[in-house]
Amino acid sequence: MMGAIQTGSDFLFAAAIQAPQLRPEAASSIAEGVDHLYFALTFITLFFTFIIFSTILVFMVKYRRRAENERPPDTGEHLGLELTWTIIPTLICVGLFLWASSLYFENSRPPSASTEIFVIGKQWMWHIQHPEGVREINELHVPVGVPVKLTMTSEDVIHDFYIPAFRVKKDVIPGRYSSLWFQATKIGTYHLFCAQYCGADHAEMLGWVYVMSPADYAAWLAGGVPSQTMQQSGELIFNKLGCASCHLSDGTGRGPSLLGIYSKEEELKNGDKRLVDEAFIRQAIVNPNSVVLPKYPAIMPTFQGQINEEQVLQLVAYVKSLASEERKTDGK
Amino acid sequence: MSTATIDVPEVPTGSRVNYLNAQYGVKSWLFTTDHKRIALLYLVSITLMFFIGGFFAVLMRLHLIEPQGALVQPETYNKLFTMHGVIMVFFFLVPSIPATLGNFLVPLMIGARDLAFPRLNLISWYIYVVGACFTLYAVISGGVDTGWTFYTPYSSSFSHTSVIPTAVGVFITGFSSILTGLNFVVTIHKMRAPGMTWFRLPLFIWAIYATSIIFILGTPVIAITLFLLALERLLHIGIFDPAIGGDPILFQHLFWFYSHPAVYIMILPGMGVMSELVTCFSRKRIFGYSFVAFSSLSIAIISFLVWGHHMFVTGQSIYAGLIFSVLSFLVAIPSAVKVFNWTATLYKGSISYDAPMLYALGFIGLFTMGGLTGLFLASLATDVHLNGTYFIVAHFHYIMVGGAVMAYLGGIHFWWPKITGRLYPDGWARFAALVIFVGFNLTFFPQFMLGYLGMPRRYAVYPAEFQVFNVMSSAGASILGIGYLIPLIYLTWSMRYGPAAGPNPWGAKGLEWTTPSPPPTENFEEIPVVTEDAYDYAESTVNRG
Amino acid sequence: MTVHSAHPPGFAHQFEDMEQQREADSLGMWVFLLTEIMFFGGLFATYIIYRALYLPAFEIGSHQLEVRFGALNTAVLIGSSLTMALAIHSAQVGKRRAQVGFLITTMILGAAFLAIKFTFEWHHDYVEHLVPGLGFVIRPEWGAAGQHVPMFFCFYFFMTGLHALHMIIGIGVLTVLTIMAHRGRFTPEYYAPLEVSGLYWHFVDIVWIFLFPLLYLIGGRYMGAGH
Amino acid sequence: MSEHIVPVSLYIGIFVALLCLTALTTGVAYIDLGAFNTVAALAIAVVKMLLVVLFFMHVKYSGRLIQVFILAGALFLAILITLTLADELTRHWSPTPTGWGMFVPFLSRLF
Ligand code: HEA
Ligand code: HEA
Ligand code: HEC
Ligand code: CUA
Ligand SMILES: [Cu+2]
Repeated sequence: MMGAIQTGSDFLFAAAIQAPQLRPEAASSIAEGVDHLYFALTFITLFFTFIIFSTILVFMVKYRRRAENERPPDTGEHLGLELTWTIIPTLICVGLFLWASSLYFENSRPPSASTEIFVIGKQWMWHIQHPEGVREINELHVPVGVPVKLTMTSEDVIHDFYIPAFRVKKDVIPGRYSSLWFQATKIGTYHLFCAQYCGADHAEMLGWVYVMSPADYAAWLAGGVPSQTMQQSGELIFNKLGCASCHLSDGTGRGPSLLGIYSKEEELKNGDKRLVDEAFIRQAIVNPNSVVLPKYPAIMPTFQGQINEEQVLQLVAYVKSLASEERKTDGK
Repeated sequence: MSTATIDVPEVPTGSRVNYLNAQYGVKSWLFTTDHKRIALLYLVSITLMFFIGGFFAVLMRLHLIEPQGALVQPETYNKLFTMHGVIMVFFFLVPSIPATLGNFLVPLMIGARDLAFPRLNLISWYIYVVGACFTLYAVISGGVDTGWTFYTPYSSSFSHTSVIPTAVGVFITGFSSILTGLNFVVTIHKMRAPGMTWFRLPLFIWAIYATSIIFILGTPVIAITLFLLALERLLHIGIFDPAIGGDPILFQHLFWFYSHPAVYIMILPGMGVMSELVTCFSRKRIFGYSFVAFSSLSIAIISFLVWGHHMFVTGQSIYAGLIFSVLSFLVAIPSAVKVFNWTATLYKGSISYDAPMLYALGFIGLFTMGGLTGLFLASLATDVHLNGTYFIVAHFHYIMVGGAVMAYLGGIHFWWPKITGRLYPDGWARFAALVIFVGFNLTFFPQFMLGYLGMPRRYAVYPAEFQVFNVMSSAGASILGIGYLIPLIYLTWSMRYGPAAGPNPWGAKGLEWTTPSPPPTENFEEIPVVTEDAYDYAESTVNRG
Repeated sequence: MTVHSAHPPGFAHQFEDMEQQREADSLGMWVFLLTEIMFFGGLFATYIIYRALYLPAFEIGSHQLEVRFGALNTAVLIGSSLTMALAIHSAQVGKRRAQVGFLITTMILGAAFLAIKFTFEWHHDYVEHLVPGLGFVIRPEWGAAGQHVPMFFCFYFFMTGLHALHMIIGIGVLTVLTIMAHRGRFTPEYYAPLEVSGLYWHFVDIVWIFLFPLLYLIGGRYMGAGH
Repeated sequence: MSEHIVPVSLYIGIFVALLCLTALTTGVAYIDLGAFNTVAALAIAVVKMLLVVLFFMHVKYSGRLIQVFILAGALFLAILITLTLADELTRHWSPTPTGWGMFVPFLSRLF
């Protein structure tokens, strides 16, 4: 059965590639896999629709009422049949579930060496900032063939970052980071949509994704004339807000040293183990009480309301960069 | 024959006292406690709401003919789809079959004089009307623009429209559903005629029973959720507002805890109608009675376990996502069992093509397509691409319009002679069924294409490359709209001019067909004693022990 | 086939006999209580999640409440449940005077509960600036957790308020029942309204049985009551 | 009437038991049991609820149907709470899945 589905979906897939207006452009490393599953599902749908429709048609013609007082025989019940049409769909469903879920796992695991880009959704536009400090609005420039990871948050309501050609989508939620990754495979220009209803101009919250060759991308970045990298902006805020007064690099301050904490696993006071990622660092800044460390008192004040999402992102970028500066400090 | 059901002499309508002519005057309707009259009150109000909701749909489709929008401002468009969704779901489809056909038929089918709590039944209708008035007030006072899903924090802190009146309206109607469900459950448990055992019940009753379970267990949760939403909006208590530490995703959990089961509220009664129609028009016992009966119950129960499949891309935990995905596949199985059993019932039957049967066959096909496209969405990897696009819109219209509304119309056509005592012109009815089928597919099939190509839903304007499919869809919607107007006309006509129907024009089984048409106020002069199984069409069947 | 010539009091036409009617009434009330469970359940689920997220704030909030009033009110409500049960018992054995007496006691206990709630607790909270939306003051001694204390009080007022609303409705129902009982409408054969309202009253009691530990006893009191 | 008549003495007994449990739950709150304070408080509340339901509400003496309905209510309430928590409490767990192997830490957390 699975084999038949595979062949059928391959056939549909081949046919769809012939008729490009029926298939959205496939420009990322995961698009083919998703489309394969999509066509398998289409095949199953067509298959069962065909079976049901044709059986009904045949019966309708064959057993049409021929006389007003006709009394058809009682066909009784049939346990075997019932079991057949319970078990076969169940097996198909289990197969689909396994296929779809493992594909989903694969698709949601970013390769470790990804370029990182930050996205802030705001009614009704996308603010995008590259680590190098270049900012853009409603446009996203990415190099081809390089995995890109987006860290996203919203300043107001829930939005959704959707690039159909890449088959990726993720809600962008206020008060929290969500992330998404892709690797573009084709140079070109693709739609960027907001796919979660967010108010009056939801339909205009769209933009373009430009996939460029690495050389073009480098040139584009250089032409952006950023004043500072995100990390530098973050360092400025870090000093201005007095974070450094508690977080001394040698760990003697009132707070823990932040050197090298990124991507480490922390054990919290309540026993939870948490990976220190962007979301964790953000949480430590805006709601420090929810991530208290065992050896420290819960004295870190919240910075919620004092800095906007962009500044939080810059702080996060800075704290992350402290990981790589560790060696530098050691050398001193 | 082994029936002990009463032979009713054929009396021409008009000369006999029935529930319609027992009393006259507006007051006799507004203060009635007769379940049959209350069913008609619902029928009128629900039809009205359907046409209001449909009117909004027509405006939307007209607007979308042009990529830049042909008709209204984006703000207005957002209000259109919100009010379309709210009215169609909460004020039309949720009450549709249960409150009209259910109200009319449950006592008749189980051999009771009325529902267990007739006054409560009338109160339910008034509650419905009050809720509808609130929502219509919201429409008049400027509309709402949150989408029918009311997602926070947009609805709680950002929208400037009449969110609270709408939420209050939906909240109030919720109690109408709850009380209706309560009434059905008690009636089905306690008021069955002697001999009417559970496994002799018509499958429509099983379906209504399963629906009532969802009414009872699900609706209170949406009530409290909307309550919290209104409170949040009024006082900014912070429960859903991330700025104060609230979790906006929690709202989605609570919302879908009701609203997913609610989609089965909309389809289960339709499935019940289907079982009645398929058996009657093929003159066969249903194939696999107990499988169809229990699949209704299992759908009702499993439906409470899958709500998270609406939240796969919201940043819901992946672990929870997996659980919800596998359970969503599971809920598809009982539906599959039903479809196969209906098809098998036709085998060696004596099939006639009266109008209700055409609707029934349309239902089976369109529901199959709608349901199977649900599997695309239950699959995690494909849902990431399809979520929030027109694919979703197409999926649920295939089930709700192609399935549930078809079943509703089929049911209305089937029991119309019983309800009014009159026949409608069969030719027109078949013609309308055909127009609706064609118009429907033309409207919604292109939306699958649009969704896969990536067109997001709730878009007032869209990139020009999507125009062709949108125009096809709009064209289909006008055909569909006309298709819905035809039955409205001939059914109204038949109430006055239709020929008298007689107690059982289709030769159907079931206690409701043993009463005169229209039935007398007390339903049965004497409570019948039931000695045969449901759908005992075969002449040869003798009492099976 | 049953022929019902003489209608017993309170008999409704759609039923076959009194027994069927009584069973339907009681089942109907139970089904209604199911909906109430889910209604409060949505609220409890929300509560549990925020409690897990902001436990320190919830502990602080809880410690602002007076346990003795909570415990006293629990006792009062349990007492009213007892008198309610006894009122039904009196109807079952046909004691009219006792019925009326117990019903009135139930109402008085219910009213006492509300009085304690409103005057000693809510009013006190208002004076102490603990009502969100009505001049809530976040106290510095609560420390960093203080910013989420209003969330606790939102739940506190919403849950106890919804409970109080149910009590008020219950007292209204009891008033009608007392009048009916006084007129001798209930007999050992027919007391369904009494029984059904009793179920409702006990249910409201159960809700409080959970609200008490969930609101007043969070994180224990051993830290030294009151901050 | 088929309704069971419960003797007054039983009602009084239940009442006294409920009062004692109220005192107990209040008392336990003043002893430091760590996380078990919550467990104890809820356990006592459940016992109290059962007493009220079984005796004051006569469920001990009523038919199977009503008992099934009550259990159904408890079941669906549990579904609502557990599945919502299933998301809220696991959101922070390994945000990037590593294939089916990720269920190993998942299961190890449960036991
Ligand atoms: C009556 C209404 C109704 C019904 C019955 C269904 C039934 C189903 N729905 Fe649908 N759904 C909606 C109404 C409905 N839905 C609505 C309104 C939305 C969108 C809400 C919004 O966001 O606005 C939605 C959205 C929706 C989503 C969320 C998508 C998203 O937002 O990303 C998902 C995901 O899993 C889903 C799945 C399913 C499944 C698996 C079924 C299953 O129950 C279907 C079962 C039926 C069949 C499978 C067909 C018959 C079977 C056969 C012929 C045999 C062959 C079968 C197999 C091989 C299994 N639906
Ligand atoms: C029971 C539910 C139900 C029903 C019956 C319908 C019926 C229809 N729906 Fe509905 N729809 C929803 C439930 C339903 N819908 C929901 C829940 C949403 C989501 C809302 C949201 O996103 O929040 C939605 C969204 C939705 C959209 C997507 C909007 C968007 O995302 O931007 C569209 C677009 O085409 C649409 C179209 C239609 C059409 C053409 C019909 C037709 O079937 C209607 C046919 C009826 C008539 C046409 C009326 C009768 C005739 C007249 C009044 C006479 C005049 C007309 C003519 C002469 C043409 N609907
Ligand atoms: C008053 C002292 C104080 C100030 C000021 C302060 N912190 Fe902290 N910080 C702490 C303490 C103490 C902890 C230990 C955990 C806790 O209590 O939340 C901590 C924890 C953290 C952590 C988590 C560390 C880990 O290993 O998990 C991060 C990240 C962090 N702080 C960042 C910042 C940033 C950024 C700022 C400035 C905007 C800042 N802190 C300001 C005291 C402080
Ligand atoms: Cu942003 Cu839609
Ligand atoms: Cu769903």
